[in-house]
Amino acid sequence: MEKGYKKGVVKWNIQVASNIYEMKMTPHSTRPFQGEPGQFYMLRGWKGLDPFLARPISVSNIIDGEITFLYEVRGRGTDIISKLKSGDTLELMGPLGNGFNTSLKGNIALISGGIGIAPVIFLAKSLKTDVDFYCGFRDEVYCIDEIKKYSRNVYISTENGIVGHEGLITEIFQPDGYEVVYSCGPVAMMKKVVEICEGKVPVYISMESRMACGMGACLGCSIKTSKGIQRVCKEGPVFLGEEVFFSD
Amino acid sequence: MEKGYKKGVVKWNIQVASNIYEMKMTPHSTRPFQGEPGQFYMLRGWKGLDPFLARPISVSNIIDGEITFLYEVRGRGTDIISKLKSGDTLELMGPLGNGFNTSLKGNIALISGGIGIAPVIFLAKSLKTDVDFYCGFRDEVYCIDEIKKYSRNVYISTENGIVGHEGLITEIFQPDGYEVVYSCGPVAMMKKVVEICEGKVPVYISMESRMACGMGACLGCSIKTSKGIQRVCKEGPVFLGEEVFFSD
Amino acid sequence: MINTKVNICGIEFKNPVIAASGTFGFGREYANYFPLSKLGGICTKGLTLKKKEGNKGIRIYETTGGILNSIGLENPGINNFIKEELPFMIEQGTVIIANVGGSSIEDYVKAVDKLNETEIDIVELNISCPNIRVGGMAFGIKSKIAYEVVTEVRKVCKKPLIVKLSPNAENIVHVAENCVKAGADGLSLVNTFAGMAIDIEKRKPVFDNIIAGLSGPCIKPIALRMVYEVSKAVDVPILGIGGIMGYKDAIEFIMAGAWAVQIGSGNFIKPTITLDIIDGIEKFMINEGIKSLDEIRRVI
Amino acid sequence: MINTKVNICGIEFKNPVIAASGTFGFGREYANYFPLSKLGGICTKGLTLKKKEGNKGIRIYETTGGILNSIGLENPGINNFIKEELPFMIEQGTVIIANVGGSSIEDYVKAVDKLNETEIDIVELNISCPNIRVGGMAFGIKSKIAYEVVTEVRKVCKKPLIVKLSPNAENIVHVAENCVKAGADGLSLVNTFAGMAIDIEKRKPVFDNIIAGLSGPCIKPIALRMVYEVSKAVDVPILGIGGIMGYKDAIEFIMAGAWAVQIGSGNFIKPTITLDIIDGIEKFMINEGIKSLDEIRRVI
Ligand SMILES: Cc1cc2nc3c(=O)[nH]c(=O)nc-3n(C[C@H](O)[C@H](O)[C@H](O)COP(=O)(O)OP(=O)(O)OC[C@H]3O[C@@H](n4cnc5c(N)ncnc54)[C@H](O)[C@@H]3O)c2cc1C
Ligand SMILES: Cc1cc2nc3c(=O)[nH]c(=O)nc-3n(C[C@H](O)[C@H](O)[C@H](O)COP(=O)(O)OP(=O)(O)OC[C@H]3O[C@@H](n4cnc5c(N)ncnc54)[C@H](O)[C@@H]3O)c2cc1C
Ligand SMILES: Cc1cc2nc3c(=O)[nH]c(=O)nc-3n(C[C@H](O)[C@H](O)[C@H](O)COP(=O)(O)O)c2cc1C
Ligand SMILES: Cc1cc2nc3c(=O)[nH]c(=O)nc-3n(C[C@H](O)[C@H](O)[C@H](O)COP(=O)(O)O)c2cc1C
Ligand code: FES
Ligand code: FES
Repeated sequence: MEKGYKKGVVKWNIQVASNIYEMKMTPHSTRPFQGEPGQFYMLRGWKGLDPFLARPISVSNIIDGEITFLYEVRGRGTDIISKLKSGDTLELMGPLGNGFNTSLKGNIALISGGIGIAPVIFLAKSLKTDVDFYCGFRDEVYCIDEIKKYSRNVYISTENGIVGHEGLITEIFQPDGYEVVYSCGPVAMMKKVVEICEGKVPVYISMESRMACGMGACLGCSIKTSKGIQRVCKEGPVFLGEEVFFSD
Repeated sequence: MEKGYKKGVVKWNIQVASNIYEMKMTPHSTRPFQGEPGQFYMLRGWKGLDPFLARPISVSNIIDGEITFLYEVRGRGTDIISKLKSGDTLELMGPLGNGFNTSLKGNIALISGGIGIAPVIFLAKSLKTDVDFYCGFRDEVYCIDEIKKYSRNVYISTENGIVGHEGLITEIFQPDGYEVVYSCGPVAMMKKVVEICEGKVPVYISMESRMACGMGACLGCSIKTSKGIQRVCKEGPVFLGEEVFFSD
Repeated sequence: MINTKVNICGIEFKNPVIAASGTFGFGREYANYFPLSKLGGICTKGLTLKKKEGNKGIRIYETTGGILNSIGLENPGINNFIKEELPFMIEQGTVIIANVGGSSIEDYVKAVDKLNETEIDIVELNISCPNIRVGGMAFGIKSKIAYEVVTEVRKVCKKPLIVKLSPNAENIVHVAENCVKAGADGLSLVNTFAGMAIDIEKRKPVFDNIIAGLSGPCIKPIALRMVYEVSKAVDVPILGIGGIMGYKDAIEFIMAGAWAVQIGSGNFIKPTITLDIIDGIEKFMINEGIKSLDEIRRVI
Repeated sequence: MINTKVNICGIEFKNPVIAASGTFGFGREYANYFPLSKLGGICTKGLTLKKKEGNKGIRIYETTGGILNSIGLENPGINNFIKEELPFMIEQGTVIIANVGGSSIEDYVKAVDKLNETEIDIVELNISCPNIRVGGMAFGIKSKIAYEVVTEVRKVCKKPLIVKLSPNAENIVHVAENCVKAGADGLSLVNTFAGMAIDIEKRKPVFDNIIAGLSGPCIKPIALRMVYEVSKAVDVPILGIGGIMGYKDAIEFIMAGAWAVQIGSGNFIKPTITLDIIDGIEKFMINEGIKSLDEIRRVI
């Protein structure tokens, strides 16, 4: 099949928290899946044209050419994907976009909010240096064991206080001592992280935007930055935080 | 669930000839499936709205509340249905329409063409009298063993002559001696059957028409008959042959 | 307590969900699936002065997210409707809207006149069926012609008069304004879009009439935009129609300016879809603390 | 031997499948997926005289069988296009159609003038973008305004001039006739339909601009009808656009009167969809014994 447009076979697709699933896929052909932390695939987990568009989902792990997606069921598309069973096939295109720089050294802080954890786990695993993982959740935590494997320190917050700090993860994060900060999560959280780090540490954030093509052609995902209009799917999804103009 | 609108669970779905499948379904609830020969269900074998409309498929058997559909893959809808696996669920509505009268006695001829055999098998099984089964196929025969169980004589034709008479089934059918003739198949075939029987034996035929609602409300399936406009899904699909005005 | 009631042209609807004309027959078939009293109202199949057999050839053709239909107003005629169908409908305990079609002003006027003495609640004047043409031009395309029909019908019509607009209008806002000027008490929109399909093997249009009417969720974004535009321009109640498949769609139409909504093709996907929509609207109102739909109507 | 070639306004296309404006960028991204030389042609993203940042807020919203977009003509401007993008496009070996947008006649004229001395093959004048409005009214809605724009552009344009029509036109056939009268060498239709969506939780339109443009298979039956009607009325080549997702759709448009087709939203579903369509057209021609598309064009 042509470059970047592939079929995959579901190896397993399991629920890891109330609304969160992890799906592992084997390539349909002999070409292994590829991707760097922060890159994503466009997934179609259904036949026919309803839903119409593919859904962008980050690479959450790659081992031996097999890919893992960690995703939250938010609407129809992810709901359908969550019902795929072992052996089902799925169309997907990727890897797409520019991920996080994984070659940096020194102390690095990773900050995730909710399902924003998906690419950050892969990032933690890929970084060859000491990382502190700050992960915020609403009311249920997941993937903590996995995170611990790759992190020096793990800080957790939940909004209901069931695990770790009660409140937001940005309340317990201090930028001092870090070479760089990487973050993925709700825009409000990332905006806060950028504020906290301003003038102290560079922050790279992974932006979300509604996508049609996923590969830079439709300009549907464009956001405003200090470098001009940029495509989340092509120049991003990872941007230097201070360059992004947050809307609302 | 409300009357007539049900879920079913696929028990098995097997290929019986190159393009022909047989699917057996268990009701999702405790309410058994029902239906008479000639009645049909509207099937949705997919999530979402593409394809948009359900597909009408005849009841091909009912045993212990489980239903069997025998169907040919013609387009997208039947293709998707053919890929359903054991355990998958399906939405379906029925039984719909008026079937064949199964209480008649005496010698009865059944004439099917191609996949038109689906309701006729069930009819053969349900009739409590002697039936001769004339079944025409294009190039491959199926369900013959099943038919033989319920029929006194079985006459087969194939267009390529691979089994039985080489040519059309109407070429070897003679109306004399039958009380009534029941037929389902391509319109051209049924028209021919009606011609052959004219003035000799009453013929009942099962008509096809494109359907939207399947239950008499949209008037999408109407055909012209000597009794006026009739709905294939409601007054039909079984009509007295001489009353139908065949178009083209 | 939430209240889903809406009052349209003096008639009270227990909720804003109405079955659209031509997709619900006269209710009989659906009565097998649920008590029709649950509905806000029912629009009858389009009625003409004389009985009509409808169009020949294929009448239904599936498209992506919708259907093309070329029924051609098959119906028993006004007299038979009054005699055979109306008594059944009256028993159901829901608002009855008689949808009236025609191919001349005279026919419309005569048909509406016959309904005056019946127990129907509202007349919905269908000036927008793409499957019936008058000199190649439906009544709903040009503002001037729409104005004429509605003026004449208004003269005889003793019932509240809702005019059903065509999305094929040259300028639907102008048509709407003209209908109101001519005396319409309310507007419903949209009817089906003129569309077509070709059988490439036969090298012929699928429909004998060539053009057929497109409905279903495929048209929703356009229909919603039209309701929004019309609701900004006129002050009569609007019934929003076009591809409504769930309560979210219904709420969108209400926020765009509709008093109530009609469900058409959705009935074919699930016969009880209207109940799901009513239910969804109620839950949405509860969750959002909305006491009456007045609070969100035309909110944008 | 079958021949998929078509000659449009003196330009030869190796096959009738063209990538539609705004869905294919300048081809760069798709060049990673297949050799662009396989395409009949490429329409560039809509170009304006000056660079444009496009619209704020949500730009893409999924609907049943399609998408609403509110890109707002984000583009690098004609000069940057000529310098940065055109050289790449020329290397690809396919027909280049420069899609030109604008918000005043003057801008259109200046932009087209700049293209005269370049190697682009055809100008496609976009008078139909619902996301850019001039005094609330796009150029493609009224026949008279369309006539004026095309007349002025024609005066300066030395390239073959195709005018891209709006399905929101009051009367698309009249607009088409006026464009031809004003000097258009060809017509392409349709652009997107004005549609909208509402975020019911926020009680606000999804798009900052309120109205956005609907595309995708949902619009196909209407677009096909419009191509059919326009092709009956004018004698210039027509490029058919609207929801084409497979070769069957493409053949339908050709039978309805199109010389070639453009594929827009379909590219988002599968980046190589155009190749599948080219392939399907060839197979159809072989199976049906069609030697040239002339045999089936306008066959109905
Ligand atoms: C680069 C990128 C990477 C992502 N990685 C992940 C991941 O690893 N795990 C995960 O759970 N989610 C991820 N998301 C978010 C995910 O794409 C959306 O949750 C998903 O598209 C929702 O689809 P739906 O059909 O379930 O919801 P619906 O609301 O039904 O979707 C409707 C439409 O809106 C779009 N949409 C809805 N929410 C979003 C959103 N937040 N961002 C972008 N588009 C949206 C959908 O793609 C679709 O086109 C990522 C998004 C982007 C842009
Ligand atoms: C009362 C009745 C009983 C039927 N019983 C059987 C059966 O037991 N087994 C079987 O294999 N087939 C049966 N059919 C035919 C079956 O409904 C069609 O083959 C099927 O709808 C084709 O759908 P598709 O998506 O595969 O084809 P597509 O061509 O993709 O269908 C597109 C649309 O056309 C409609 N359509 C296409 N062909 C027909 C047709 N011949 N008749 C009616 N609508 C059609 C579809 O329902 C759909 O709306 C029956 C039809 C009717 C009306
Ligand atoms: C099969 C069918 C028949 C219809 N018949 C009529 C009719 O008789 N009179 C009328 O005003 N509208 C008729 N309509 C239009 C619908 O009432 C409705 O306006 C249109 O289908 C759009 O709504 P929807 O998208 O919910 O279907 C018909 C629609 C369909 C699908
Ligand atoms: C994201 C997007 C951007 C578009 N941008 C332009 C444009 O810049 N100029 C233009 O003439 N048409 C533009 N269009 C319209 C398409 O070229 C095409 O006319 C329309 O999408 C209908 O075709 P489709 O249904 O195949 O998508 C755009 C369409 C989309 C979806
Ligand atoms: S999604 Fe198309 S450019 Fe980013
Ligand atoms: S399919 Fe609707 S009336 Fe028969």
